[in-house]
Amino acid sequence: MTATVKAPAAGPGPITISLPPPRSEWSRRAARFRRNRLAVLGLALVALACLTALAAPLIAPHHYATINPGQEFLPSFSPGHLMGTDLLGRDVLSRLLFSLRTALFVGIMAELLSLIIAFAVGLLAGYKGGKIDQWLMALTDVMFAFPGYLFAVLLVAVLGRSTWAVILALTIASWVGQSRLLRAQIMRMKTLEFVEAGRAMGAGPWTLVMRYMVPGALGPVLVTTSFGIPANMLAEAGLAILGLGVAPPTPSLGTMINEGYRFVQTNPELIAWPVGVFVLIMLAFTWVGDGVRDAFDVDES
Amino acid sequence: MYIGRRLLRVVLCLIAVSMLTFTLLQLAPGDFASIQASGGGTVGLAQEATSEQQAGLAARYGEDIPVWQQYLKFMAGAVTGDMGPSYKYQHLDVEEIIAGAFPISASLAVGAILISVLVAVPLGILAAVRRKSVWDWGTMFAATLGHGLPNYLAGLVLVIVFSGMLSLLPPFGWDGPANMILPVLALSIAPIGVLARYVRNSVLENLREEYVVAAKSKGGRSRTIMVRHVLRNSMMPLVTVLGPMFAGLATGTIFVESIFGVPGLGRYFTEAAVGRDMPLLMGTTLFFAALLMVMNLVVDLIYALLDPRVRADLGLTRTGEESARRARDAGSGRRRPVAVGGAS
Amino acid sequence: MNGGITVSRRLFLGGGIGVTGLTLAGCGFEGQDEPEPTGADGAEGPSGTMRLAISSGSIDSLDPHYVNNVMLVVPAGLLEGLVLSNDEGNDVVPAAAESWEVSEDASTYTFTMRAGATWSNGDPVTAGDAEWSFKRLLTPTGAGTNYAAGASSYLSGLGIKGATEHLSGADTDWANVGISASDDATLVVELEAPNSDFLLLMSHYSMVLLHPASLEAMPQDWMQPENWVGNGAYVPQTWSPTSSLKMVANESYWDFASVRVATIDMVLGMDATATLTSFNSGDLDIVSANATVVQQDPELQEKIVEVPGYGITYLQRMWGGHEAINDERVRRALSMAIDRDALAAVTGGSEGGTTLIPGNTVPGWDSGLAVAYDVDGALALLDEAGFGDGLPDARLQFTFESPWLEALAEQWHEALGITLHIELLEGGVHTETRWAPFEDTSLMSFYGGTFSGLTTMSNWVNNIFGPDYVRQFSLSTEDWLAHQVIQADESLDGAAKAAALEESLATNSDPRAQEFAELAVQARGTVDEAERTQTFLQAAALREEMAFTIPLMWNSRLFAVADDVEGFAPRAAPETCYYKYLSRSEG
Amino acid sequence: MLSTSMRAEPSDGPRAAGSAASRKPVLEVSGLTVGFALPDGVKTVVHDLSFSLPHHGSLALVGESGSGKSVSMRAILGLLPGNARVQGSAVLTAEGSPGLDLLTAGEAKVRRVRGRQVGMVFQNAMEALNPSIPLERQLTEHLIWHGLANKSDARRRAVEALGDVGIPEPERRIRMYPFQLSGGMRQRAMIAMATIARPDVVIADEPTTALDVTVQKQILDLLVHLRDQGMAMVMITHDLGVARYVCDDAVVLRDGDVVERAPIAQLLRSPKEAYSRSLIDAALDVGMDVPEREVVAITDTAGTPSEALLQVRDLTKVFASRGGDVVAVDEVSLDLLPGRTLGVVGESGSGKSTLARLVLRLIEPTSGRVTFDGEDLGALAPKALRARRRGMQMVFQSPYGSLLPTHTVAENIAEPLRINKIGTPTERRDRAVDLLRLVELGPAYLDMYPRQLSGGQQQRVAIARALALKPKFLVGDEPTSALDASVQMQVLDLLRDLQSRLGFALLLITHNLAVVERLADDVIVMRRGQVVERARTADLFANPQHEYTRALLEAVLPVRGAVTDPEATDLPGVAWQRQ
Repeated sequence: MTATVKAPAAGPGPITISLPPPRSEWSRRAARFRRNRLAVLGLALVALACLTALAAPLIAPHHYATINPGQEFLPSFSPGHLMGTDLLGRDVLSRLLFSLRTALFVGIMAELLSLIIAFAVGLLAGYKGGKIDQWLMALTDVMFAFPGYLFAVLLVAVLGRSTWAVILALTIASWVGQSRLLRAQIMRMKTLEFVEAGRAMGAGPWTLVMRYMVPGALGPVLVTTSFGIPANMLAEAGLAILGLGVAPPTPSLGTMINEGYRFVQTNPELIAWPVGVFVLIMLAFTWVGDGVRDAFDVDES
Repeated sequence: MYIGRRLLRVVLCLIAVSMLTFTLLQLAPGDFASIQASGGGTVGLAQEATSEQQAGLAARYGEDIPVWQQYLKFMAGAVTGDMGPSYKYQHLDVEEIIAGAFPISASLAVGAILISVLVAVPLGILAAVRRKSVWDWGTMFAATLGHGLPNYLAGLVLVIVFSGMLSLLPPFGWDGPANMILPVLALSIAPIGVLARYVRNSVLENLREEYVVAAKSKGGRSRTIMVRHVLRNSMMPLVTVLGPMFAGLATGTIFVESIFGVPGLGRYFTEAAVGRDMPLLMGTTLFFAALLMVMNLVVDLIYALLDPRVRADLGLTRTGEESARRARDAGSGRRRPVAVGGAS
Repeated sequence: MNGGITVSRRLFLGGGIGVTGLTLAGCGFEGQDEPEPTGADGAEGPSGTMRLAISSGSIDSLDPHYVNNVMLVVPAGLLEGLVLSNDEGNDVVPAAAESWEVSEDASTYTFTMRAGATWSNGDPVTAGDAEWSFKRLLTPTGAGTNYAAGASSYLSGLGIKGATEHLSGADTDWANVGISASDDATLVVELEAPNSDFLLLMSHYSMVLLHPASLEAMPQDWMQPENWVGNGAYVPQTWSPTSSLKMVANESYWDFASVRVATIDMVLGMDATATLTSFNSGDLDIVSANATVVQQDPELQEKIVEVPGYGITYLQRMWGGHEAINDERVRRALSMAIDRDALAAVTGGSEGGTTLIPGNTVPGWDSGLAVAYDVDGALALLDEAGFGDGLPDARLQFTFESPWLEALAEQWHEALGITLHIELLEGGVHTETRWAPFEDTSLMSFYGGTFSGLTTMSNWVNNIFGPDYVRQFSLSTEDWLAHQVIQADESLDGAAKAAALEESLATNSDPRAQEFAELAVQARGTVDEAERTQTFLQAAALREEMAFTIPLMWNSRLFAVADDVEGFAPRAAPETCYYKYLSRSEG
Repeated sequence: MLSTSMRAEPSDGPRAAGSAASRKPVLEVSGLTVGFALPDGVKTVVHDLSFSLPHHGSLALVGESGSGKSVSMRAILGLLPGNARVQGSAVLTAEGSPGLDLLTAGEAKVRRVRGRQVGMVFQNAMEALNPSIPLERQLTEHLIWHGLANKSDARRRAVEALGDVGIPEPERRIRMYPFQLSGGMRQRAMIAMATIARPDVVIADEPTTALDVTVQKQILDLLVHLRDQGMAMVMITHDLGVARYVCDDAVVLRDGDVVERAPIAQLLRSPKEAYSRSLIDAALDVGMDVPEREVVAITDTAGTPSEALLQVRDLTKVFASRGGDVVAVDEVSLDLLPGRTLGVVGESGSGKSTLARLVLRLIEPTSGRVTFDGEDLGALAPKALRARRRGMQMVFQSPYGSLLPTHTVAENIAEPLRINKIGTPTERRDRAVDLLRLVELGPAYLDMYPRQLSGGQQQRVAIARALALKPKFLVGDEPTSALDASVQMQVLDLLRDLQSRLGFALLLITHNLAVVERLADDVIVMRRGQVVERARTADLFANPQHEYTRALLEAVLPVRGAVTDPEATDLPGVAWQRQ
């Protein structure tokens, strides 16, 4: 874009300058993200995983719970069962697809919920400061020191084994860290000039926080989020082993890994597939996280 | 002064944790006596306990007094170091269980942390120095892999290789130092992944600092600068990760404990939660919380030892001169990166 | 600290403890100073170590009056009762009692204690010790008997005079209970009626003898290994409740001469896959094995020892829920629509359980009792009951994941078109909710359970799913709630309450349940074997007909046993085998 | 290759010592071209730079930010990151040794040069000193690396060096960490670090930019002293006054290209290039001709307090801090009449910025009262206060930092309207166009993002935003101090121009006396939270009363006018003799 503008009166008369096209912060960040090839690969994998999970009912060759008597423990690459069957003769591929659905749902929902809590607590503590901050931080201290496992046990005890119980348990375990991060970010943002400028213009607390601070605090939060989702998936697998995971017949990566673990010596592919998928997703999210870090990195050389 | 205030906070926090635990325990369905009467939840029984028997059970487990009295009774015991016998392990007092099992868990944790640090720090540095090379990519790939692999699976693979195939190490038990090796290895795999990433990012961050250029402008070799300047500053934040990581490892190693038959604290805690063993659950929860907070305190103090600025911040330096100056210069100092991400 | 968790304390200087600035209190390894018994030559005394991993849980206690994994180890070697069961589990051999006499009317047993038998501290084992132990078991309250609830429930099967009344608090005078030590060597037990199973039941794990002096002196610490006084073939050496119990041969044991293995190392709560791995590498000698895993491993199959008839998996109708479940035809139809063999196949180590008595092992069982797999018949029954258009959905609460749950859901879905909602509840929640009326009236609700016990008819009719159990579950929801009110009524004294409860059951339960109860008691008292069996079967048939409890599978236990292990003769009892018979073959 | 010549008549002292040797260049750079390999190709930032630095010479690299002056010097020492692409030659000739081309010599050889033959002083000592290592080690480690001293020797020299740069109690200070020193002390320590090995050349990269003027003067005097001791010096600066004060010769850079090379006196007197001239013309000096401002909306120039738009009475702010409370603003009172400008001058820590924020009630005062337009601001509820704020706006120091980076120029300018719910989006955009014209920017910038604008343009946008609500009162907190010198004056003149047209009153916070002189009607001088002097602007410059004011005035380094020769520095223990 080229435009002729009148230069400042004090300057040496009108000059023609060429302006670069407007480029928003977000497109700059996107460009920086794109520059990290692994991040792009990771994002593609995550997108693929999400699509696959969404389309699971359409693309799964069998129903995940269909039991095929007499077809138990078929090896991988058997006709009709690409990844073989499990101890009930259920199609491993179909179960894996639905597991992905569960895992992503649990991972993302738990992260979202903990983000919501973290935003409420972090913003309130960071913005208000003072007594409110002290109380909220004391609360996070207590929650931080409280064993998350106990919460999981008691929650599952009260709510029964269900996807939502798992999500809640994971949320409770992870909101503390996010809250502290957000609080720190908000405290940092509070001293920035454009936030002060906002106040000077007469912006109310809501505008200040949501319009001025949150976008700036987003970078580190997004990074932890992209690491938090696979961490939640990992935690779900851990809960599943303790018998606190998602309830059957809903398959989850955790239960599949668990079940496969029992047959690791005799039918290793039963565990190899879910672990493989799990690690791949973990890698993908990690790469995305790195890319987000790059995208928000102001110290770009 | 500072430490005193922190300790006070720890105590208040512990009280809150204990109240929270106790309340949750009261709210949760099932109580120890009825679970026990039903055969510990594992064996079904033909008959429900008679009311006399239940009364006996209740009296035995101190559940015949009002709830708040139960709480105060336990807390009074906790303060005096006598938390009474566990419901489940009636021959052991809670403090005995902790005193017996914690050193075992802690020794595993110390071993695992040592190994992870010894492996992860060089890996992370290598990845940072050779940024965007095969080294970097490979290390980070392996780190993520290690982090993502369930540690019980890793444990089993270790057993199969070192005990089954090579017959080098005992697969289970707790009879001697040889028993430590496999669990420690299994426990260190995930932390290696976490720490390697952390070290890498921290080193990269420090390499971008102006003081590195300044040191180079004085004629330092890259390695000298790395060792004398960068590493020191990059390793400081590591301490903040290691503290909670130690607390986590020293308390939550249930899978590894059950694969290697290690009598650590994790399984007691799990059994207490499942069996609603109030004293044991309260005791272990409080212990975990205290350990975590004390570790955090220790971390802060170590940090202060390492970082003179924090030392001044905490008011641990002798003169008021610097503090006053700091107050004036507030804002001119660089900001510390916030520790990102959870450990275990 | 004393005991179990750490025996020897050695300051373990793990590198880095200094580095991190942590001072650990010291980290104890167990059994470092374990004396390796001498006498490699087997003829000269016990030698070597045998490692067992047959418990997936912890051993919380060594008190035999405690129902838990304790029953895996205490009767197997640490404490001995008056009699032991034989290898087949169908008769008894003398143990703490040298001999016994049965009265003419078969209702009085006079045991003579083994002369010269001593506790591990040298005290003689007396009839008084036995009486003291049984009294502890039967006293409903008090610190010493706090675990009675579990263990003593098996006692009603013994039919000892006054025992049930004493246990329920209806009668508090111990003199009215038919157990008395007439002198140090003689214990007399009087029964209410003849009981063919009596001696076999006396081999039950809760009937072992305790050492009164040490229990009284150390109410909490008596079971610490260093305080232990026992009369079994082994005494505990180190005990870490969640991970291991090591036992060494007891030199004071009366039959020490036949004990071959010096140390029994019971590994606890170890991960199942890791257990098998260690077994394969030769580090464990006897381990429990998962049937499904065994099926996949031909090599392992050759080392498997199976104990059939170990127990039963069943569905229990819960109170409340959709009223359809109160229709007997519906319950029977549901039962008929189950392909039990298929369930057993996916679960492994089981066979289809067609009755509430594990017919594959209980002598006298009759296939006439069996429920047939008959989907058409089930549909016809439903039609008859007015549910031809379809049944409401069902719900099943259980405590852990098992393949049969989903298989059952599939079967019902296919046969009857209903969805079975599986709810896995945490143990404590399950305990609290399974006997409470289920509130959602749109679902028929069941809970799943397993029972195990001696393979006698009497046990499976009188004791497991016994008269009170069946009568209680035949109560309507309202009557059950009323029954519980009586149960919880603190104003009633023991005797009055017992009477009121009996009244409640006798009048409100299903008439056939009442009939079942009467037949069961009658059968136990019948001396003639054929007639007795017939009466038991008659009672059992009534129980099956009502179908409040639906049998699913008869379970077995599988053990993988190393090739050189001898004397492992597992029975359908928790303790499985007696350690005193274990040995290692030469070469 | 054109070589800059020495000053015609060398003065006395060591500098004159060996004039024969001194003609030989110690550092000769030719054809230096530096680029960075970026994903979308190599971006050249320095193009064909050549100069020659004689022994004992001093050269200023002058240019605005982004002109490549710092990059070029780092390139010579091989201090750039791995993606830098450097061409040309930079021959270093130490006395009595053959020349070494630093760009081709290889890392091992260049490393031996760094710190020993060439020392470098960085802009921000806080960043360039390792925060967690005591001064002693940082000062001496390269002596040991280069084998110039053993440990105890090094310690002695470190103490000496600290003394030499004028740090009192060097024995004690040497054990301190960088953060424990004041900014000026840190910069001195850094100079000591760069010169302890007695290098032939010192490269000083904006060594005083981050410092207060009085401290700047001291540091520059120290550098001059070093120069006089015979150290050749390359000084990177954007400030012609600084260059003039310290250096003999200058190279003017613009966007990586050399614009002009000349002895600095000559450059300032008669620049050959238009760009050089514009730089010189744009430089702010005390005592310049100030264009007349047409003062509107003031009827009574004498002004009585009762008519003041803004009344501040006994305003005090105490910050709690470990190690005691800090009184940032100490009972300050002032009056500002409508349409007038009050300058507040002070160095960092004087409390002037806190005062600005207190006046707008962005922070709560500890005590005291602010009355705006007859209303006590302290008594207002938050909502009412926000409404009041329409009439009072602020222009911040950092033009980029005060704009919303994620919003366009139009959105930023319309932000106050949006916040105060004035107008429809279209109306607001139209208003943004008007405002943009007002600050002499065209509508073409409307959809740009702040990052895409130059600093001057950003500040214009910030001013436009501040004017959006037609405030009666504007606070300018160092509104030009973050700008390149060339645009500083433009922005100031714009402000003055706008003030005469719109009639707002201006509270101008600045550390720069020239800025005050150009804009303010009245001035107050603040020091450590207190007002030490208040006067009509003209009076203050003509006849400063307070010694602090005088010190401030003396620290000014003019670009124009008579050359005040650097003071003969009188430092303790100075006994530097070239070996």
